[in-house]
Amino acid sequence: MVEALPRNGSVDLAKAFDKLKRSIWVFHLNTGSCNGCDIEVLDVLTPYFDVERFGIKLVGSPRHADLILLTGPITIKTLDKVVRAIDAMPRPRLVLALGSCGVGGGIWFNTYSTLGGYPKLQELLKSLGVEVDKVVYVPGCPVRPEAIIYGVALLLGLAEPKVRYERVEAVEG
Amino acid sequence: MDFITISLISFFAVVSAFLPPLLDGVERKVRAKIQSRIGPPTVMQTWYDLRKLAVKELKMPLGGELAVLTVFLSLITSVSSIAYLTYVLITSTLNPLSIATLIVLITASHNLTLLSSVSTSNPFSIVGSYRNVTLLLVNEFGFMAGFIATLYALVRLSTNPTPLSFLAYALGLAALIVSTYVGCGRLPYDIHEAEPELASGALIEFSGVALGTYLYTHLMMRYVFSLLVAYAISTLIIGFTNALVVIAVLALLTSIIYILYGVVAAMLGRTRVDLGVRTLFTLYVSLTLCLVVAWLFA
Amino acid sequence: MIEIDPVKCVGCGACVRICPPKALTIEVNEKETILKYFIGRCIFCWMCVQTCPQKAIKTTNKFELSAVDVHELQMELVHNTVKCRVCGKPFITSKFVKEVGRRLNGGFKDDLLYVCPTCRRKLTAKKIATKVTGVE
Amino acid sequence: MVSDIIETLASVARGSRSKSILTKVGEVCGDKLLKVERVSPSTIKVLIKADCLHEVAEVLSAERDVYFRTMAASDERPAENLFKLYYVFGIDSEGTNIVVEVPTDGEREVPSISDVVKACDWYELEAHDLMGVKFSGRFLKRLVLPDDWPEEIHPLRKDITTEEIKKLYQPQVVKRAVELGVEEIVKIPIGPYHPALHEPEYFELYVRGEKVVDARYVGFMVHRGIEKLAESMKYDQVPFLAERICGICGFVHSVSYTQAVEEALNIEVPEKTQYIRTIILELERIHSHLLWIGVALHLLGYDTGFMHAWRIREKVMVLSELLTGSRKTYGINLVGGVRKDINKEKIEKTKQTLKQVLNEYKEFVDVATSVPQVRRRLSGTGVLPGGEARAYSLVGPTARGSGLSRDVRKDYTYGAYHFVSFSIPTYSEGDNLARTLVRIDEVYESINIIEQLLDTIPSSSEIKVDSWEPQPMKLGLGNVEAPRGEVIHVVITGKYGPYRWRVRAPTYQNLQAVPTMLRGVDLADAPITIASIDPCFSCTDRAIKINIKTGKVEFIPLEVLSRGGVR
Repeated sequence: MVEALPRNGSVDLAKAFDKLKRSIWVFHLNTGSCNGCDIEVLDVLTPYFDVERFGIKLVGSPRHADLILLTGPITIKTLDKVVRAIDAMPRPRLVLALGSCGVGGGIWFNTYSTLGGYPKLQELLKSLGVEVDKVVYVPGCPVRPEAIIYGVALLLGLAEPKVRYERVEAVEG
Repeated sequence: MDFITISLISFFAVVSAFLPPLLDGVERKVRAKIQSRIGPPTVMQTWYDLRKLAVKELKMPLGGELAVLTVFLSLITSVSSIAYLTYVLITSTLNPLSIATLIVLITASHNLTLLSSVSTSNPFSIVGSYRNVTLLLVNEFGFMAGFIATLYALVRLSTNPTPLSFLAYALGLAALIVSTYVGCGRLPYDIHEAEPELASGALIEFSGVALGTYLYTHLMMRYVFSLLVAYAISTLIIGFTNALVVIAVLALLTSIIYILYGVVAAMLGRTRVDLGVRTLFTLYVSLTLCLVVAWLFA
Repeated sequence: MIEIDPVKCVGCGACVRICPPKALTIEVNEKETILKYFIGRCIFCWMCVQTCPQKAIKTTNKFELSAVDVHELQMELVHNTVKCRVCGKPFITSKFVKEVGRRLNGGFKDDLLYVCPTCRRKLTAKKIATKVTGVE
Repeated sequence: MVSDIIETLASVARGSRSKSILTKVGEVCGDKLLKVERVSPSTIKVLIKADCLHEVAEVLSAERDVYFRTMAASDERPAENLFKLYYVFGIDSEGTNIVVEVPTDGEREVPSISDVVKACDWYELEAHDLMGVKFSGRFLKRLVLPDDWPEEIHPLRKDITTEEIKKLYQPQVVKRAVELGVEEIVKIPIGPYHPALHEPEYFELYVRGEKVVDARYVGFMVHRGIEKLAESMKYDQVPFLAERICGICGFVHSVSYTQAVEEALNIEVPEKTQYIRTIILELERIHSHLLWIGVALHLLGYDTGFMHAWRIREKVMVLSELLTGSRKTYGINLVGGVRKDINKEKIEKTKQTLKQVLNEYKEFVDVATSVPQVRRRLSGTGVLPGGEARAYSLVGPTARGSGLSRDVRKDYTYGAYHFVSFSIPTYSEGDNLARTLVRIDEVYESINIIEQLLDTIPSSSEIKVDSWEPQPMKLGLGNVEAPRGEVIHVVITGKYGPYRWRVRAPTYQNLQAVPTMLRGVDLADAPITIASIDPCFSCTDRAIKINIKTGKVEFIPLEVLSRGGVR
């Protein structure tokens, strides 16, 4: 089991989160996805969508990152590294669970070698003492570039969520 | 030293502190244009990045306390090299001693950042720094040769302008431009930090304030190098005149050179450490040989 | 995402059976039958739209589906459950029974319509046996 | 009688090549050859006893035009109380598949053929891992499953369900980073470590200074258990699963699957369907190659090229959306047909866009290939000689960069490829540049193919067969030339869905040759060398993938090297 690394100093999370709104560095963490979401993530960085417009930048190390773009259903072989990558991030740490796989395990939510989506990972992280400050789930298979950008906006509190839990009674005809 | 000099130096030092991130922002905008993108929202983007890093958590890398310390040391030397350079320019006290001090300050800040990454435990860091050391060994040679030759030729030009001393100046300037370009850590010579497969190489383990400081120092260093080139060029054009004019021209020219370097970098790919060293070595040796020949005949 | 029309849907479960990632599930309990749609697992293949015999499922072009809580991505459509008249087990929705009745145009009598498949088989077997042997 | 057998063999043969090869097989097997049968026009199934498998492999691998294509292990205990291994060899010059069927009871060892057929190495390890088949004469180790997986669980066996596996095995998180001592770190320049690429892949490079001494793929991180999952799915659900094997070349897998089922069940597909499938396949190739070129340039540090490649690619993505309704994982393919028609208006639009793409692409490629660093770092690095490429039965641009003119589109033609004329770019240098140029040229060919198809597409609106009857236990093969090389699916049909479905992605074959390419390469060129096969790890692992840019690195002691843990 992972023991959390010693933490140095304390951070004013609210202040840091406020500063994040103008500059957000993302680390792309593939946990066993089919590559569909991953290439859409790259797509978001390239000329057509160009998220540098919003101050978003892709970085190569979780130590530099503010936000993890998590794709894939988290397979058991990657689990170890995923936990370590998230643990290596400085706080405030944010996670964007992308695609059906990241949100709910996708088409493989119930196979023998996947964990089945970020919610299950979060439980595990909690038990290991690794805290994640904010999570946003972005469904899609693969997730559309527009949806990723919207997800980031939602994460930073710049947009309002448009879907809500609904429970509808069937109308007898 | 009178009051005006002191205030001029401090004014220029403050400008120099704010200018590099701003120039980086402009460079990012320009690069985005070349890549048919829009780029960051404003030229202030790099400032926002640094401000954010300042308030983020600092995760100490394994055995990395020394690394963090050296990053801060490197910032101090970098700032003092700018201040000292300004002092030298304004007071026109360019002599062998001041040149030596300048070179020591600049290379020190350069090498301290390297030391910082060697002292972490991450192999990516170590490989990144190892590469940079290899590159630096060659480049420092070119830098010193170019810097000294240019300054010497400038002095000669101001007293006794001959075509040959002008040639010497041109050769020295060429070496200076190439070596400062490499020293800036720009493509294709940014192999210590940006090999994508090495996950940002030298700075992989830094986070929060340490990363911010490292990046800031890096930008400062780019600025210092551009400043040197700007100085070498502007002195030829305007000579040693009024300090205020010198500073205004310098700031402008430095910015132009900074951006120009950025534009060149956007058009190139990354070299490999053996290829890069070989190219630079050949270039410097031939430039130095030409210089020696030029001097002999002058 | 898809939208399920609460008027047209009868809760037959055809969409649940075809859905490749099992984003549509059906839960039958004593009182109600709940058709659940989890956007977080949907792969937007529209097989359900194509399969639905009632044409109750519509496609939409909404893509801004992000949510802070996974729970927000769940949609539920609640139907009434009908219990088997013989064994008392809950088996299908009341709307489905009505729809079957409508489609069969009275071909089935109510006593068979409200009976679960297992009991129906038993009933039919019994009837045949009664007919053949003449013994109750 | 041996002569009778040879006569039967000759009678099922398709042409002179298969006739002579089958005769040789008959001669070495003698009466160990149990049955020969032609299961489809292009596939011949040979049932032999395990004892003579090695001899058969020797005979087949000695033939110049015979390549090892795939091997599927199937648990047929419910029906026959046997495991069966299907080795698929392809005669490229004739387009005939020879399926060597080997029954085994699961207890007795099957002779390993990886000494004569190098490419078979992983297949045997995988069959051992997932199916519990034992092989004699080789070192068996875990390949696909995690190291702490219980010995006795073989997930693909029919007698164990996913739920049972989940009960027996729960993943554990082990933190190795903390165990790192400072001592080991000193060893780094000679010790091993991992580079990290943008795609999640996991290689261990053993370097001395800046030179790579050896490499090992510690993969199958993306093992998602697809094949097990498919066994619980219906025929029409599997294409969607197949598409999600890989997000880049997903349509390739769904077409391959449907073709395999169609071959097994003898379903005649309308001509227009073939056209539509082929158009989408080629479109996918364009987007995939542009993507690859972009990423390769990015790895070479030429980010401007990366951006421009993706800018052009975006047009292709919009085109995909126009034709299929999705940017990726199109979801339009089903057994027996497709779900979306292409009308006049779309044809016009597509032609226009392709013209734009072609112009922009030409301009871009000219600039990108003239950047000095790109040329210098590509040429002469990651060399793979043609002989090695043949030994590993490499596929796709990787093989074509080493001078092997292999292309499933021509060799085992399918879809609408026989209606169009196109050429196969081949380079013989075998270095990274050759593989890059193959891909660059292929984009032109693909645009050409699509234009030809759009000109001749039938106007009928029949795009799907109305109904078809599944029959259990029929064998079918489906192959498609993916952007990365040939994809081959083996399907054994079941009642409602596939009984056994074996996916073989091109990277599975190509990856085995990467350590050869990497040896002697500079560390800085390792990523581009790995990328030069256009690896698709999610295809290969058919279950998972990871990005190891965790900032932490695991060290494998050098002893592992000597223990044969490294290939």
